[in-house]
Formats: sequence, structure tokens, C-alpha cells
Amino acid sequence: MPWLSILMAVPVLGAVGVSLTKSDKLAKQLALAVSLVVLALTGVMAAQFNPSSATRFQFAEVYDWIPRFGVHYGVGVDGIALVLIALSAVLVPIVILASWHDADGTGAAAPPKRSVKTYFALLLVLEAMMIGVFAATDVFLFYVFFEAMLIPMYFMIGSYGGAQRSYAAVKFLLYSLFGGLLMLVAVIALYVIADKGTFMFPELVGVIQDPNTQKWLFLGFFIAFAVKAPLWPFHTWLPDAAAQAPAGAAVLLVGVLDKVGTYGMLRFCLELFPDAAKFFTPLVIVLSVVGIVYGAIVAIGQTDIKRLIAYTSISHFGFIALGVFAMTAHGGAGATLYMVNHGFSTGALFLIAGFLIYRRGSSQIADYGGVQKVAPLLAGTFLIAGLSGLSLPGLSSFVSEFMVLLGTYERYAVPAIIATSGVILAAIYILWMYQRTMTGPTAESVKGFTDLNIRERWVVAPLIAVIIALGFFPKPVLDVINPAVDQTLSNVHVDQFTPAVADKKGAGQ
Amino acid sequence: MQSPVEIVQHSGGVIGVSWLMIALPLLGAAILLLGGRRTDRWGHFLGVAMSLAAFVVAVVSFVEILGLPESERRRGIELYQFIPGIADMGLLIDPLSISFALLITGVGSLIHIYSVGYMSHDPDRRRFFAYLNLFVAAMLLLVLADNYVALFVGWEGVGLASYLLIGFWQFKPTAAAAAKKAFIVNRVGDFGLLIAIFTVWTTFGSVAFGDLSGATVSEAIGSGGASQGTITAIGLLLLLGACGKSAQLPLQSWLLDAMEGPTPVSALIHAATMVTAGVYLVVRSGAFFEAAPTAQLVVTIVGVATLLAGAIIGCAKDDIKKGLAGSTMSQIGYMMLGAGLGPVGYAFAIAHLITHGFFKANMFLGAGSVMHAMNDEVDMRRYGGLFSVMKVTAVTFIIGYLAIIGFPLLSGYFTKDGIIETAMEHNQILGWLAVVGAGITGFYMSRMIFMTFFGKKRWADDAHPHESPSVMTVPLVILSIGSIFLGAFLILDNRFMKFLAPAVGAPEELPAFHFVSTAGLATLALVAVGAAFAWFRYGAAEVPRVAPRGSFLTTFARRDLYGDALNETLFMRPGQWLARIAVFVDNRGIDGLVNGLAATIGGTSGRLRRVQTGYVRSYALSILFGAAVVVGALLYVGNM
Amino acid sequence: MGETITFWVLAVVSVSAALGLVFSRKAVYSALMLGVVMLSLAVLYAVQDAPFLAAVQIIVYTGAVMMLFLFVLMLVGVDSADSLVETIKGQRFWATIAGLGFAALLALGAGNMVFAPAKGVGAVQEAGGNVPALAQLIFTRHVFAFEITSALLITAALGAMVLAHRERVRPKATQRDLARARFTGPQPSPLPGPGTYALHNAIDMPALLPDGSVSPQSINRVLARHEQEDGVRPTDPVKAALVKQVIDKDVAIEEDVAATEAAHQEDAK
Amino acid sequence: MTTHYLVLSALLFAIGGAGVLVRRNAIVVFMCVELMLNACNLAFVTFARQHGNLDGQLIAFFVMVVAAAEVVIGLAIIVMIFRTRRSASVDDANLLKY
Repeated sequence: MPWLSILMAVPVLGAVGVSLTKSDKLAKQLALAVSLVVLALTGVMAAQFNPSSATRFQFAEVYDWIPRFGVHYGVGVDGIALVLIALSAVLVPIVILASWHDADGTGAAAPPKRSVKTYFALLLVLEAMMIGVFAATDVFLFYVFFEAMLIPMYFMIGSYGGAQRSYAAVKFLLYSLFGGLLMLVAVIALYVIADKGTFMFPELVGVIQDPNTQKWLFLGFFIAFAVKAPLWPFHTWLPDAAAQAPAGAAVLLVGVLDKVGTYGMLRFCLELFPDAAKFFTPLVIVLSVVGIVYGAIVAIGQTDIKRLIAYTSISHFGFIALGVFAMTAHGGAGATLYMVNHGFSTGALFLIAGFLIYRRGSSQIADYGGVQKVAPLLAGTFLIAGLSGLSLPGLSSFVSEFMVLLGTYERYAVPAIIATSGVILAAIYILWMYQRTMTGPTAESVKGFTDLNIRERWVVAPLIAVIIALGFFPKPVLDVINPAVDQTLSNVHVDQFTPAVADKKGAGQ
Repeated sequence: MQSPVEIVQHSGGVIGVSWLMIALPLLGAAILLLGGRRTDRWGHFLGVAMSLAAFVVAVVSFVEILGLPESERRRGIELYQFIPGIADMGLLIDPLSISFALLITGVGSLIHIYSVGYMSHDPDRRRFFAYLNLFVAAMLLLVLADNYVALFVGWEGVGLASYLLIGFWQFKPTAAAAAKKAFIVNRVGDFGLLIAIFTVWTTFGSVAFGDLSGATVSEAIGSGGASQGTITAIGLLLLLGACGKSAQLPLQSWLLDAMEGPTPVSALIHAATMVTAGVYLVVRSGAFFEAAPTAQLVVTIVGVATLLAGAIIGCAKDDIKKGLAGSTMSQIGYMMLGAGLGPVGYAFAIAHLITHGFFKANMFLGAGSVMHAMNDEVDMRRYGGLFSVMKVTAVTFIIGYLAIIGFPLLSGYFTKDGIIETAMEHNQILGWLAVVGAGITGFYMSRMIFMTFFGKKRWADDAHPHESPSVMTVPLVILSIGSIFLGAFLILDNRFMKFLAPAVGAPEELPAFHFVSTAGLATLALVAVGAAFAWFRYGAAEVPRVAPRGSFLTTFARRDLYGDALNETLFMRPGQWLARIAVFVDNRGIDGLVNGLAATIGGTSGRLRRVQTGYVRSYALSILFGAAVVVGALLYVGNM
Repeated sequence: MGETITFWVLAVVSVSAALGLVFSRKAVYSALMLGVVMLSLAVLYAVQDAPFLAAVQIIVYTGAVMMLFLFVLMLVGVDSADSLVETIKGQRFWATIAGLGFAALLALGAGNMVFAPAKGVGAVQEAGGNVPALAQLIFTRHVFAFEITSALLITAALGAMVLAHRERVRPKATQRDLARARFTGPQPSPLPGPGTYALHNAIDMPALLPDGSVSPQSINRVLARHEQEDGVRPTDPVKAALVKQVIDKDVAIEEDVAATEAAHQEDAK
Repeated sequence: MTTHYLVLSALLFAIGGAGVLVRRNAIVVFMCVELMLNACNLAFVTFARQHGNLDGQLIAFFVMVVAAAEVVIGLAIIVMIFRTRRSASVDDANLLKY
């Protein structure tokens, strides 16, 4: 059964259906139904996935697309791609439910009413693109999805965003295009230099041997992914885009879209150009560590909730990149798990912040205070999401952050130590924000707040449940991720980590 | 020298289901938090029930442990794979952890019961009990975990519970700020703990306590797999973690602010249990500390410095809870000192920890009772003469007081003197400093007693003090009984040391307790001097209702030894500046660079745009030039 | 030899005519100069074994195209002369450079080529001469292109009609409308026809009003200006004054237009 | 002889080009364009003779046809512009800019 094609086709057809509906309400319900169908299908597919299988890419489908250039419609998933597809499939229905009124023109800020159908159709199209980009096993197809994803997101920011939406949307688009074009050059160069007559990823692994060529091609891919991820110092588009986008779109932007960057680093940068990756590792690690600390410090100084969350994400993306380039099994698995967990925890933060902003019409921290008193559930869930953001043990981010730091420490102790200081800074930015918005005497403008309604509870509950469940029992996900990461690292040819003591013993014998 | 015994995998019995100790309070917390207002009416009973149930499990487990031969008293329980390949979720039930479990569930249950009365007027009492249950669960996970990662989960869990409970009255900005401060300062400690865990992992390839025995560590040093420096680093980093949790110097500043929380919280978390987690960590990691004398020395120095600092702070506080908090700091300093002294010290430290859990909880709850009676007044200058109106509270409080100053034959006498004497054997300077600390303790605790229960009434006009309900006084009585007898029971005949030996090891020759010794006598003498001085200042003399300005030393102590000021000038202000600068750099620098580039391109094209004059003749001119170039190129190529 | 003489004569004529085309101020002169060039080229075609083209050149270009040009010139106003002031900065300078350079390049290119003696088209024409040979090519090998040109011409004709067509924006005036307009206007009576009381019926003679004076409305402005430029003045002082008045008014309007134009260009800069 | 014809053609073409650049009257500009076309035709005819086939003449013929069509449309456009703007200057039609 062509699972992946179905997963992409269903949301696209759904989007067509949504745009043809007569009433806005029907459009919303249909969009939600379609996304739930996709979720169910993903669940069935994931259940059939065999982590220990010898075939790396499962559910593979390959058809010729442009035979002249060896471009294929090639899809297939390994563990890494599977969990990210699952992440998208879980987040989209939640986002749809959360965005129920985003385009209605209701809300305290009294935004203008915009086309509801278009918004939900765009969401579904975006879902198809996100699944496609993670499923693509053809480098060219990956590139196509990589760029095509920008289009729905551009419209979601540019048409449905906040006051400065067009600035943010254009900035987002230009940044991404800049990276994307560099990648296009590298993709074409890869095809030409590999001289295999194909863009299929599995056939291109290990083909480029010349170190210099590797370096250039690596840079082409890496810059694109570094912009996408975003890594310091390519990050400034994210706070603008995330702050201006409607909360739902911000979730998908930060939660899934940006993961394509780190996913690409793990999948393409490392495997296609292992020597170059090792050569550039010091640079990337420095960028990541700077990003972790810098993102956190700038987050502390923010006065806008959404921008603050965006900067925390920059810090977190530093962790993910650090884990990827530590090139240890724990680092890689931790980074992959982090991609999933970050999607959920930042998603929850953005959505709950969105609910908050919907009530008050302002994203300025100073406009709030004492929300806990009037809306305890809102505050409580916000706190849990925030604690996950500061990777409190027992919540999902901890496991991944711990694994990333541990994996990094195995090979690069000093950067790991500096990165660990991020946990202190994370506590400061999250708790200070919580203190300023939720505690203290109830602000006058906050007095009329209502607590989360039924719909909002349905949005928050699954996220919190996943965060806590993965926090205590990450094994199911890690079991899927680990073999895939091991496979990746074996293509990179790095030494396995051995503890110092065992190392000595081995040497002694 | 007797080493800790090997861990035996356990199944069956109550120990086999000892995870219920953690699960039950956790379940309680979950029900109370998810149930919402529906559970308001019976929520507190559920909380108490869950805590008591955990206590029962702990007691039965304890009995089962006692029934086992000494060499099999460390029982490991596999629960499930937590992070595959790194750490499993497993429990370690051994004399050390079960002692803690008893303390936590026992004192915890008493405080739960007390809180039913204390919080009866609070509309959010259910939430309070949910948090208390959450705390108990996390604290038990902390002490029962069989590896550092699971311990860290509990470690942060208690941090969270502490955060939630300090900030329980969130509408008070001071409470919210104190909660945040506690969490962040703790995080600094966690930073150390995390890196310690990383180093342990990269050095030994395991984080389970069972794989990290003293033998393993010395073998690693011997084979060169781990350098002495690495072990010392592990020790110091663990100590940093312990300092954060146990409010030791230099991470002590949060504890005094933490008194913003409801009083039962101060009693349970910030006196009896959570703040002692650092001591537990040091004792549990004995394998590393024993292999790293430098680290051990630092532990003792930190302990002594903190015990003095806490005592000095305690002398100047007029807020009864803050006075007690300073005393807590100081007592944990004693424990830390003991924990840095090897197996003998461990036993005294843990014993002191347990007795301290009793008498300090007793005094905190007593203080809560006083506040309850005095309309939540905390200033001791507004108390005075309360003995006559609340006798039960006063008597139990005085028992706690006598225990803490080391009145002969009460709990504190045995455990504190044990630590002081062991320290004296190790290092005279540390020992004498500890004696001085005991003297100061005698002063400030007596001051508290005199100002609160004796002397003239300095009450506010609308104060009508009365004895608290029995739901609050019964726990006080039980705790005060513990404060009287527990010390003697644990220390005499080295009962506790023998019990702990399978877990932490013991010296070949067990020390005998000397009722008469130089250190003991000196301590008693100094305590007496301190108490007399306090009587002279606060018992016999009039206590002014407004604090006098005081000497430099008083101000120094009142300002918490300028710890907050130091933090503020060294970290907070520069940190805020750094954040502001970073934001500026981000907006103007990095983003400015990008936007500047965009503006340059925009400006250039804006100027280039002017070439499009709209005059067709200009265009024709450029076309002609182009044609000329093409022709020229063709000619050139043709001629080549 | 005959060809050489013809070439040189016609070369000189056509180049001077082309220069005249570019440099003469009046468009009509330019048009005439273009005609000269075309005719010269027609002869050169004939000399170069292309009689058919020569004929077509004369018929189509000199006959039809030049007529069109003149026709449009008349339509647009033959009396306006180009202003000689260049308004685009540097245009003239760069145009000269580019023109000269381009000419030099092409001429150099052509001059440097070494040609074998021309083959002449005689061989391919065989019997029947130039026209049948061309016809054969057109209707065999190039028939498709030829048909396309026919379509092009039709399209062009249609296009010209569409472009030149003026949409009626208000209903056609009925007789009633005209009558009303006339009686509500300033002059209900018909305008004086030229020469009503005149001694001449020539167009340059203004009409006289019943009182014997000249009607200013009947003065032909174009002729009046030509006469003035040629220095011819009406002898009658009254008539001269009137003519001057009309011309002045015209000039004033022209200057006004020129000024606005200049102002516009100034703005544009 | 061929060279002479070609040089003449080049000169006429350049003069026509310069005329397009310096004259502002649209009709005159048009005439200059015609001059350039004619110069090309001359070159075509010359090359036809040089190479001894009729293709050059043929293309000249087609050029004439196309030129005729172009003149028709071009002049129609000029007339239309003149009607609305009362001007035949190419510089006046400069709204499509920046």
C-alpha cells in the first residue's frame, strides 16, 4: 500500500474540498476531519514500521519523474523521518483546532476578518508538504518540497499575521529562498559531480570522495539548513516571522518547518559529505553553542511573549544542531528526539500564548499580570509547557536535552559544559516570563479573562499528555530513532563512544 | 574499613512494590490537579491518605529490610527502561534510602495532617495538597532512585514542587519572585550536577549507583581510566549540585526568601526534607568523595562556612520564619560537614538530618501555629508572652529548641555532638568553628524563644491569640516526642551506624559516644553562654517593637551577609545589562546587518531604476550600444 | 563601368538624402528625402540583378508607404517644426558617438572582408528571368512564410482600423440638437463663407462682413503664417492688423504649449 | 563592388540609427527606421548577387512586406496618440518609467 503517497494525497484533496465548501464552519470541520484522517493513517503506518528491519527506507515508492535527469518521485521513511512525520500529523489537527478563530476576525485585538477557507486549505497543503519533505528519498524531490513549503507558510504569515505581517513574511521568504538557492546549486552540483545519473539519496551516499568538493557541497546544503533551522547568526527572521504569524502557523513554522533544517543536517550534510562534516564540526559546534547561550540571553531581554518563545527556540535549535554534529549515537538520537519534543513543547507554548493573546489582544508581557488568579488552567498549562521548554525532568524535552548534552560531552566536553549553562538561562527566561504574566496582583485588563474553554482544553490536553508521557517513557520513540541514527553514523564512519574506563581496559588487554 | 555491600536484585514482598511509595502520592497529585473544583471537598483527605499509604509502604519495606541479612540489605528493583542505553528507571531500597523514605513519608504525613487545619481557610487548599503530594512523590523518587539520572528526575521534581509551593500565594509578588529565585539558584546547582553526571558517564560508562562502588572508582584510578583530577572534579560538581539544593554557600540566598511559602511548606520542604537532599547526594556519592580528599575537604569547608553564616543570619532576623530558615541553613551546614568526613561522618550526618527533620519541622509548625494565632504576623517583636495563651505550642516548641541547641540527652545533643567530635578528630580548626557555631545557635534560638513566648506582650491591637485546633497540635506533639528520644535511640550503641553500614560503609572500629568530652563540654559551655546572653538581651530587657538600627554586624546579618547584594551586583545587574545589550545587538547588529544589506540593495536598485527614464530614445541608445558591442564582439571573434 | 558610375552617383545622393532626412527640421522635407533614398535604392536594386525588387521598392515603398507617411504628416500637422533643443542630457553626444562608432564598425567589418567576384544571380534564374525565379521560390519553398505574411498584412489592416477608429462617446447629434446648439450659441446666423463679399474667391482672401470690414473668423491661419514668413503683408492696414492679431494669438498659444511642455520636462528631470 | 554596396548599406543604417536617436517627431523617427530597413535590404540584395542565389532578394521582399505592415500599424498608433495628446513627440510618451 503506498502509504506515504496516500498521506500526502489526503490533505491535498482535503484542501481542495475545504476551499470548495460553502460555509466557514463546514470548512473548519472538514479540515479537522481530514487532518484526523491523516493522523489515523499515520498511526496505522507507524504501527507497521519495523525499526529493526534491514531495509533502511520502508514504505518506499520510486517512480520516474523526469527520467532525462534521473529525478524520481522517491519516498520512503526510516526511523528519523517517521517520527518527524508523526510529529507533523499530530500537530496539524491540534493546530487546526487551536486556529478555529484565527481568521474569523474575532479576538481582543479585533483583527480584520479574512478568508477562513483559504487559511484551513493552506494548513492542509502545508501538512502535505511537510510529510513530503520528510518522506522524500530523492534529493531533488526533497528540494522541491523544501521550497514549496514556503508558499503556504508565506501566505499564512503574510495574510493572517499581526501588524507587521508583510515585513515578516517577506523576510521569512527571502531568507529561506537565499538558503534554498544555495542548496539548489549544491543539489545540481552533487548530481553532476556524482555522475550517477540519479538524484536518489541512497545511491548518492558515499559517492563524493574528493574532500574539497565535499566541503563546497556541504556548505551549500549546510547554509540552507542553517537558515532554515535557524542557527545563529542566520536566525533573525524567526522572531519576526513567529511573532507576526498567527499562533497556529507559528507552531507549524517553529515546530515542524524549522526541523527540516536540522533534519537535513542529519540526513544530508552528514551522510553525503562525511569528511566535510567532520572538517566543519568545530565551526558548527561553535555556532550551536553561541546560539544556545545567545538565544537564551536575548530571550531573557524580550518584552514580547511570542518573540521570547521564538528566541527560546533559537536556543533549542542550537542544542539540536549540537547533538547532530556531536556525531555520537546519543547525540544524534537525542537531537532527533529533541526535534520531536521541541515540536510539542514549543507548540504548546505558542498555542497557549496564542490563547492568552486572543483574550487580551496584546503580546506585550507588560500588559499581563496575575492571570493565574482568573484563569488557573490557562496559567497551569502554560507553566507545564514552559517547564518543558526549560527541560524539566519528567517532561519530554529533558530526555532529549540530556541525551544531546551527554552525547556531546562524550566527544566535546567544553562545548557541552557551556551549552549546559543553557539550563540556567532557560529557567530564567521561562520563569521570569511566567512571573510577569501569570503571577502577582491581577492586572486590570486581565480581570475579565475566562479560563480555557472546551475547545482549547482539547487543544492543550493531548500536547500536555504527550509531553508528560514522553518525559517518563521515551523508549517507544527512541527505539524507532536509534537504529536509524546508528545507520546514519555508520555512513559517516565515526568511532563509537567508549567510556574512559572501558577504553583503558581494552587497551590493557 | 567496611565497604558497602553489593546490590541484590529484588522481587516479591512489599519491597517489590515499593514503587507504590512514589506512585500513590503521584496519583493523588494527578487526581487533585486534574479533578479540579470537583475534588475541593475531599481533596485534602485524599492527599493525607496517599501520604499515609506511602508511609505504610515505607514502614513495611523497612521491616522487610531489617529482616534480611546485612549483606543483602541493598535491594534493587527494575521498573522499566527510561533512556535506553543510558539509564533505567529503577529503585534502590537500602538502609540509607529507606531511612530517608521513612523521614519523608513520616514527617510528611504529619505535616499533611497539620496542613488540613492550617490551610482550612484557603480557597485553594486542594491545590496545596496536590503540590504536597507531588513533592512527596518527587522526593521519594530522589532518594529511592538507583541511578543518577532517575535521581536527577526526582531532584528537579522536588525543585518544581518547591517552586510551586513557595509561590503558592502567587498573587503576592514577593512570593512569585521568591519561587523563581529558588528555582533559578537551584538550577545553578543542577548545572553542576548535570555535568557531574556527564563526567561519570563518560568515565565509567554507567550512571547506576550499583556500578559505581568505591572499588570501581579506585580501580579506575589505578588503571588510569580516570585521573584523580577527574574524580575530584566529579566530587566538586556534585557538591555544587548539593549546595544548590541544600542552600549551602555560595548558593544559600534562596532559602530565606523561600519562607514566603505557607508554613507547612517551610517545615516539610525547606527544613525537614528537600534541603537535606544535598547531604543525601554527597553521602550517596561517597565512593567519589572518599577517593577525592580534596573534594571532601571542600565539602567540610562549605559545611562549616554555611553553619556559621546561617547562625549569624539567624541572630539578626526578627521574622520568626527567617530566623528558623537561617538555623536550617546552619544545621544543614553541620550535616554537610559530617558528610565530608567519611563513613563515621555519614552516619552522624544522616542521623542529625533525621533528628533535625523532627525538631525543625516541629519548630516550623510551632511557628505556623503562632502565626495562625497572631493573624499571620511573623515579626517576633510583635509577639511576647505567648506561653500562657498557647501552652501546647509553646511546650513543643521549647522541646524543639532544647533539641536544637543540644540540651543534654535530647536528640540534637547526640547527633550534633557526634558531628562535632568527628570533625574535631579530623581537623581541629573545623571542629572548633563548629563548636562556635553551636554557641551562636544557643544564642539565636534562645532569643527566638524569649521574644516569642516570654517577656511582655507586644501584640498588635487586633491580635487575639488562641491555641490551635488539635489537628495542628497533635502533629506537634508527635514531632516533639521524636525530638526528645530519636537522637539517643539512633546514636547510642551506634545503632544507626550499623544499620547504615551496608549502604555507605563503616569504619572497622565503631566510635563510642562520650558523654563527657572536651568538645562536648566546650559546646555546652558556649551554648550556655549564648543562651544567657540572649536572656540578658531579650528575656530580661525590654524588646523594642521597632528594630533598632544595630551595629555593623547586625546589619550584616540582617542583610543575609550581603549575599543578595552580592548576587545582584555580580550576576543579576550584569546579566540584565547583558540581556539588554544582546537584544540591542540582535536588533541593530545582526538584524541591522541583514536589513542594512537589504536596504543597500534596495537603494541601489532604486537608483538604478532611474535609468528607466521612460524616454524611448534613451532605450534606443542603449540598444544601439548593445548592438555595437555585439558587432564588435563578432568581428573580434571572427578575426581570431 | 556603368554600374560603378551609377553606384557612386547614387551612393552620394542617397547618403546626402539620408543625412537630410535626419537633419531637416521639417518633417515634410524629411519625407521627401526618404523618398529620394528609396528611389536611389530602387535603382541600385535594379543594377544588382533585382528588377522585381526595384519595382516593388518603387511601388510599395515610394508609392504606398511614402504616401502613408505624407498622409499622416498632413493629418498630424504639417506646420509644426521640430524643436531643436535636445531635452535628454547627453543624448545627442552619445547618439553621435554610437552612430559613428557603429558605422565605423560595420564599415570596417565590411571593408575588411575579401570577396570573390560576385557570382551573380543569372545562373539560378535560368530561363524566364528574375520574376518567375522568385515566384517559384516564394510559392514552393517559402510558401508557408508567404502565407504567414498575408495573414500579417490582414492583421495589420485590421489593427490599423481598430487603432484609428474613434469610438462615439455621445449619440450622434440630430438635426434638432444642431439647431438648438446653433440658437443657444453666440452666432445663430451661418458663418460668412469665404468670398461672400470678396473680390476674389481664393482661399487666402478673407471674407468681408456686410459693412465691408474683414471677418477675423475667415482668415486662414496657415496661409497667413506662410505669407508672413515669406514677408508678404496685406496692403489693407485694417486687414493687416487683423491678420497680425490672429497670428499673435496663435503664437501665444504655441508658446504657451511649449512652456508647459518645457515645464513638464523639467519636472520629469 | 560588393564591399562598396555593403559600406553604403552600413552608412545608411548608421545614419538611420542616429536619426532614431536624435529626432523627436515620431513620424521622422519612423522614417529613420524605414531607412534602416532599406539599408538592410540593400545588403541582402548585395549578398544575393554575391552568393549567386535568390534567397537574399526573397528575404528583402519579405522585409518590405513586414515593413509595410509595420508602417500601417505604427502610423495608426501615432495618429491615435496624437489625437489624445495633441503631440507627435516621442518624448511626450514617457509615462512608462521607473
